[in-house]
Amino acid sequence: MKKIEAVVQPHKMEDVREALKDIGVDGMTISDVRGHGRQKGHREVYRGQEYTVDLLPKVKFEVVVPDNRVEEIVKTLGDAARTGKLGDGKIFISSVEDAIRIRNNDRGEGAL
Amino acid sequence: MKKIEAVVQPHKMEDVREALKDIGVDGMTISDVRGHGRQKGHREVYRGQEYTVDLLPKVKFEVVVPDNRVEEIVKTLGDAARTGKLGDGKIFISSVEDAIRIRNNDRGEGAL
Amino acid sequence: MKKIEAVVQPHKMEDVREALKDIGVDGMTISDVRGHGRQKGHREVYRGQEYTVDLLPKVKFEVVVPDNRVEEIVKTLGDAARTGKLGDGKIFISSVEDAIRIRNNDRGEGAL
Amino acid sequence: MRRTLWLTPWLLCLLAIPAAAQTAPPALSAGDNAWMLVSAALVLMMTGPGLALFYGGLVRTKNVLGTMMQSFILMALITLLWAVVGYSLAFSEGTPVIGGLQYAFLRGVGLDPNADYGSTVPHQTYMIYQLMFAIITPALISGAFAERMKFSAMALFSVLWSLVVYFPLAHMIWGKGGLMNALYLGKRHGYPHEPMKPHSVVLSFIGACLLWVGWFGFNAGSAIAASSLATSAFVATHFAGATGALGWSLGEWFRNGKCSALGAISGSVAGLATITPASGFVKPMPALLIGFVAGVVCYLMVAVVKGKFGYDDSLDAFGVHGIGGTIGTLSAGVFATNAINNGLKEASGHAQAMGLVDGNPGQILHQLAAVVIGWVLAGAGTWIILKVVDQLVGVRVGRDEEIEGLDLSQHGEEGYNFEG
Amino acid sequence: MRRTLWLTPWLLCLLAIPAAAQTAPPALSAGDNAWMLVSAALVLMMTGPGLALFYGGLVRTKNVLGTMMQSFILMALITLLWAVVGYSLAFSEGTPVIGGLQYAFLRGVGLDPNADYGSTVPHQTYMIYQLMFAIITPALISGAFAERMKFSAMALFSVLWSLVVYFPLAHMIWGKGGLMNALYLGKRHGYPHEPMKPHSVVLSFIGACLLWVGWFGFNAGSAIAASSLATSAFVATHFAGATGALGWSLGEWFRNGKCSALGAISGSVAGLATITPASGFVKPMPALLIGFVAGVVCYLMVAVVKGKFGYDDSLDAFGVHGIGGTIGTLSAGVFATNAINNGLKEASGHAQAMGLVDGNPGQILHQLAAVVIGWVLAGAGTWIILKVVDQLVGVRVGRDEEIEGLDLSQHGEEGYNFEG
Amino acid sequence: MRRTLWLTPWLLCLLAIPAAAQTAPPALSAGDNAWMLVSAALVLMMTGPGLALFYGGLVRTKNVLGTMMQSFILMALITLLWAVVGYSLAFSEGTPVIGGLQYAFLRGVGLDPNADYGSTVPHQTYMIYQLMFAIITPALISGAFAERMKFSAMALFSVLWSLVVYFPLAHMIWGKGGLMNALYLGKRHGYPHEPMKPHSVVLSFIGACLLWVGWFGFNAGSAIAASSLATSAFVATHFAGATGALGWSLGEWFRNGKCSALGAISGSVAGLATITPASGFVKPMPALLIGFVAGVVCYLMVAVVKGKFGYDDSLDAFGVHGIGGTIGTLSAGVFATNAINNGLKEASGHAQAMGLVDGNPGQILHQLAAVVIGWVLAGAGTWIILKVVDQLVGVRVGRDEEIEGLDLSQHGEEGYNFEG
Ligand SMILES: Nc1ncnc2c1ncn2[C@@H]1O[C@H](COP(=O)(O)OP(=O)(O)O)[C@@H](O)[C@H]1O
Ligand SMILES: Nc1ncnc2c1ncn2[C@@H]1O[C@H](COP(=O)(O)OP(=O)(O)O)[C@@H](O)[C@H]1O
Ligand SMILES: Nc1ncnc2c1ncn2[C@@H]1O[C@H](COP(=O)(O)OP(=O)(O)O)[C@@H](O)[C@H]1O
Repeated sequence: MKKIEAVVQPHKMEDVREALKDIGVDGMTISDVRGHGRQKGHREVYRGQEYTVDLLPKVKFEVVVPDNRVEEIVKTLGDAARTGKLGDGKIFISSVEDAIRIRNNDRGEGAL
Repeated sequence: MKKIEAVVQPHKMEDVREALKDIGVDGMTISDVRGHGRQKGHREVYRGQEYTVDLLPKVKFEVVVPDNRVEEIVKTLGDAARTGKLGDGKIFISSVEDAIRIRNNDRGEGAL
Repeated sequence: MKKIEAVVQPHKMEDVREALKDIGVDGMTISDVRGHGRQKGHREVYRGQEYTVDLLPKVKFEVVVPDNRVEEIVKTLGDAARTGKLGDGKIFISSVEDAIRIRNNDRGEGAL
Repeated sequence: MRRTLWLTPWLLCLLAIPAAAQTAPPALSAGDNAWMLVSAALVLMMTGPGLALFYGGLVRTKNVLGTMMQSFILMALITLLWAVVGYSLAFSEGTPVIGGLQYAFLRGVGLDPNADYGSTVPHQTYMIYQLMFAIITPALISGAFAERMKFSAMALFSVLWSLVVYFPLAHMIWGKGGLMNALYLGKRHGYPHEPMKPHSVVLSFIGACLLWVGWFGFNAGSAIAASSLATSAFVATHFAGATGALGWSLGEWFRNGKCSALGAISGSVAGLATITPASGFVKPMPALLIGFVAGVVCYLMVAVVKGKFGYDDSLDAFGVHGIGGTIGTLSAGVFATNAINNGLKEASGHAQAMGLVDGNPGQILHQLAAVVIGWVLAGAGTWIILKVVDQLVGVRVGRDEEIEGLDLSQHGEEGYNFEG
Repeated sequence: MRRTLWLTPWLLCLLAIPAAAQTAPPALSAGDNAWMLVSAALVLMMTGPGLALFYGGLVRTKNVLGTMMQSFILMALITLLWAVVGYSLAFSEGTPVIGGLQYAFLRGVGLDPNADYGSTVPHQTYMIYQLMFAIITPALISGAFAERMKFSAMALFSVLWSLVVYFPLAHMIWGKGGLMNALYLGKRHGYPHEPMKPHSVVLSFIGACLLWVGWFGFNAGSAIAASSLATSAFVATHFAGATGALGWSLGEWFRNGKCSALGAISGSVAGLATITPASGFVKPMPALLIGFVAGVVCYLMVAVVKGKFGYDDSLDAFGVHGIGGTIGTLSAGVFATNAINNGLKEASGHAQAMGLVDGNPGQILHQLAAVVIGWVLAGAGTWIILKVVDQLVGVRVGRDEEIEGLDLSQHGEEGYNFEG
Repeated sequence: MRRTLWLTPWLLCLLAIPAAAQTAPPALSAGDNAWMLVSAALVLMMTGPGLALFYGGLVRTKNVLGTMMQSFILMALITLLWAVVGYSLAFSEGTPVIGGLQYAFLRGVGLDPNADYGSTVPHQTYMIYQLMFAIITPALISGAFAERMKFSAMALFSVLWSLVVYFPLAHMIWGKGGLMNALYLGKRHGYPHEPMKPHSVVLSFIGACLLWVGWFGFNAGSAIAASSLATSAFVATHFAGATGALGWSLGEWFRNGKCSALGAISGSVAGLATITPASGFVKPMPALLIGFVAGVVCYLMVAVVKGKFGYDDSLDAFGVHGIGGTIGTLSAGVFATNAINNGLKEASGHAQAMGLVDGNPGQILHQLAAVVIGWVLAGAGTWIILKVVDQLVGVRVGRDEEIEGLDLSQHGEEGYNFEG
């Protein structure tokens, strides 16, 4: 089992979800994060006090999938999230040892 | 060392925390996430515009624990979070290589 | 590739970011979490109803880095986040198998 | 029975007094009408956004709209009811128990002043001003069943309650339905085990401030003129709001070593609710005292007594409004003075002695009787109506709906979508 | 043409009537002036915070300040414009089409009452009260271009629109610019595909309540006196707001099985907007009816018709205010009665028959004509001005700026920084 | 010294003038009383929720309740103080420096009009109206010590400051305590290094709008009658608020290429604060000018000068209110005219020339003297009181408490619990 973590632009969230749904990936967990990288931040000014905001809002997808679907999902996810501009985000792949479905104690790939 | 990640129903958060406390698991990190899976979403209507909301609020627990406590904790956590209905959530187990307590630079299992 | 996850005090966030920037670590993802550990919580009272709040606000940094920079980064991060009091937080290190830059499909360490 | 007492609400309402003699022939005063229209607007503002925010901030995020909606729908429903029969039932000549249908559909409620209903303002001004009271009373009660009552049941309950309890008894029953509701509905799922912190004390704060401002219309408007009596009620209102906040805050200080924003605003609302039956009858210094006592006592009710008895008066509608109204009615018996309000005359033509301070200790008994009768009638009426509504539509949402929250389960929407 | 109709806005404005005879010599009435100052304050409160919150809550988080700012900047800009030429263009004697420059820089707009502009209040009271109307009208329209218009373009548009459309036509054109803007600007990026839920129905709720309260100043203030006519307009306003909420809620109930807080507040605003041209002319019961019809029809417009046609009237400025104003103008033709408003006299000295209920069916046609002319003028004027503004500064923000949100791209700030 | 100037606050207060002759015998006017009660309510609304929200939105999430509580507790504390001795010290006949104890516990402050305190409204109306001013003045100052002052110290400071500085000097000292507090307390932990963005410009926006609306009561109410002078002050107030917003926005536009919502609302508050000492004395066009200058100058103070000097006036109480009040007092010396306010008569019976525009250049010097004396007294008094309070309870919270936030450390509660 692998965990695919993808940090994407917030306005791409809808597209990514639909792309994943289209290839039958249904289980996922999403959170609101802020990211920093090559993408330039912006300036905010409050009563003359300037702030350079370089932590930009991003959405993080976490999808745990069987090993054999990783490449397909990474490709689909990347394609849906891509705009070609700085800040499109990253995908990280790591290993997961076990999964449990709380409802019925199913374990392993069957629990995904 | 293992990291136990559990996505549970928000209203079960209190129960899970107490169950973990009862078996002596004190260190944990919690975040608010939204999840998608088999559980059906709900419909919201704003001025006649319908939205099918299938990202539902969940709470994610992250607990890093020594290898030998994994099974006990997974069981306790699962039992506390279970309602038996779709959407109860998942537990994922993965490997952590090292842990550092920032305060005093302790490392390894002693840092948990 | 390793993922360094650090849970730190919110008011140390700025310091940590600058410390990381100073050693050239630019890519990172940050989220608002709540943590529980040895640090004592506080009491809140609403209309005579007492709540012991022991989930305290923390900030989580996630930084994926090449293997050879792990120790340096852990040290820098820890030093910047340290106040010496309970609740300073933890750093966890785990393994990441691959990274993809969504923008251009770069993979591996080059994608960080 | 004349139902047109121009007196400040609730006080002395059991005295069988003739309507205060208003000798000047009715003639519109622009100043009085201006004040009464403003007062009507202020009292509406108490319900929405005032009370809606005060209550809305106290509940959990998932119930914020459901809670505010309870106030808002009453602004609509009770208005319709009032136009059709409510005003007539409450204010037209009828039997001693309830008014007649003379004013049904507002027939005969015109634009000329009518000496029985404020001799210097259009009759309709009086009607619309009284409507705003009819709206806020059930809205206050709704605090007792927050976070767990069906929307349909709440609407039905409020309509029946207005028809059966409020319109006949009008001003005697402030906040007294609250306890019954809390008892009947039972505790919220998870109470008191799970944390149910107010999701936004900030919202409650805005609401409380607007309540305070609106309360000037409520009490000072009850003079139905921009008269010196209005000024007196205005001063008493403000003073009691202020010392109510201080009383509650001091209570917290003693018990917790800290005083909270939620405590201060709750105390001010307690002070305001408490002075209401007495304002327009008492001098400024007693108002300071009444407010302070209200703040301390309501704090103890909510922080100590409620915990002991363990009922779940979610937003303390009873602890703050019911108790406050009771304290106020009793203290009016002590402090009411004809130096402020000389509307009642003796046969000799002298202003009648009013409260204890005027040398009329018996008034305290009258007020006590008013309290008891008010409690009994309101309590019984409320309980019966709840039974009926429960049979008809069921009062309480299901367990899953309660966990999901009223906003989604009852209204299909959410209060906040920040991540949008 | 006299431009000083003291009539409630919009109604009958195409009738070539002489200014209502005001026989008493002008003399300041403290009561009337008090009421008019309060009304002016209430109407300002409608725009800010009322409308700003109502609209601000409906947009996504990233646009909340940009949306509220559209209302706020008009409070500033239109005020300046009004002082310099606006009041003069709208209210001084001029050609039949537009006023003159007699009152430019408010020369001659003094502190004495002027029979043409409220015979019992200072001329400046009249001027400042009318200004508050001039502010809220373009603010209402701004709902149609929320979430995608440049701030500079919006400011320029509003100035030109006020000069060319509002000041000359004054009260005929409520909400009618909305549709043009929505069509001209095109859809928001991602509409209707991406979810664009209101980021805070709570804010909208506060806004709607303050709109309701403020609307009393808007309609009842239009009597320019704390008279019985003011009371009548106050009652009609409140009644229509209430039944508007009920109408919309019933509509939702039938279609969705649930009624929502957003629906109830939208319905009340629809009811209030609709009664506006008719308040001060109709009795309470017709007001109940008009409000109800408004609630139902505006609901259908927004929930059914808009979806069918697919234009993106982001905040339903057109669906609620444009449609509401139209229904109201027509129903005034039906229900206006000289029992409420006898300002117009026949040669014989009798009060002139007004609407259908007075036996004057022709009035409906007049009102229809008013509606059509209003639509045509406002529509054409709006379209032309949009073209001009588009040439000068471009009306729409770039795609990236739209995605980033108006708050950051136009104003360099964010509405909320909770994590700070 | 007569302390009963009915003049608009602050202006001309150093002139040793006799109370304006009010020849008509005192008699209650319903219109005037209505207006004054409304004005009192509006001024209370300025403090809560107005100012509380304006300031509350500007601080970080963890301090929102602590900041709003500073305003709210003053609504309670100062009211008590006022009833006991405050009104007497400020307004009864005493020595030239301070009033006597004649009105302590409001003895003799009755319901009949008193020619010295508004000859057409109850004396208590005057008393309660002036109280609302006494509340908001220390509340404004609290902006300077936001996010780091102990709650107990803040309460004690405000009480002492009211007794020693405000009650004696009453209207001279608006906002002038701010700078001292900022200097005495020192910078917030982390300032200016860490980001301290306003946690909710949305809240501040609501607050600013309510301030604007409430300010009509503040300035136009100062006429103590619904007179044409009230209208004049109302117009000046609105105009200056509008151009203040424009001035600040233009400043931002030039320096940043963008204008912000926070800037626009700050500018309007600057304009309103600035016109305050001059409203009721100046014509509409000068009011436009004064507001504009205020917007530009306050913007430069806050955005440029503050940065240069590096003091931490957290919420710009000094930069906006102190500077604004100063500009306003001076411009009153230029633009005050007896065409607006002819309350002062020469021996000949002619209205006395007032500002420069009346041909009285000397008035500017008087106003300058007023400013200087006001600054010196307020500055010195504030500093001394801070020293005393610091000795008694310590003014500043500990470092850890500051990091944790005032809400938790001082009040044991949190502003928002969305995840509940
Ligand atoms: N090394 C990293 N570890 C964790 N998150 C990262 C890392 N690098 C980038 N990110 C995340 O990816 C987002 C996009 O990265 P950025 O460098 O701005 O654009 P791009 O990936 O197109 O070069 C960042 O905002 C951050 O959330
Ligand atoms: N493959 C997955 N990867 C990550 N998170 C998942 C995955 N599947 C489910 N989840 C999380 O678990 C939650 C519950 O899953 P769901 O399928 O609705 O219920 P159940 O686990 O009872 O079948 C989801 O809302 C989501 O947050
Ligand atoms: N075993 C754990 N797993 C996950 N997170 C942990 C664990 N232990 C501690 N944490 C996180 O680290 C934070 C600080 O831990 P705490 O025990 O309070 O202080 P310290 O690390 O200084 O002993 C906690 O609030 C929590 O967010």
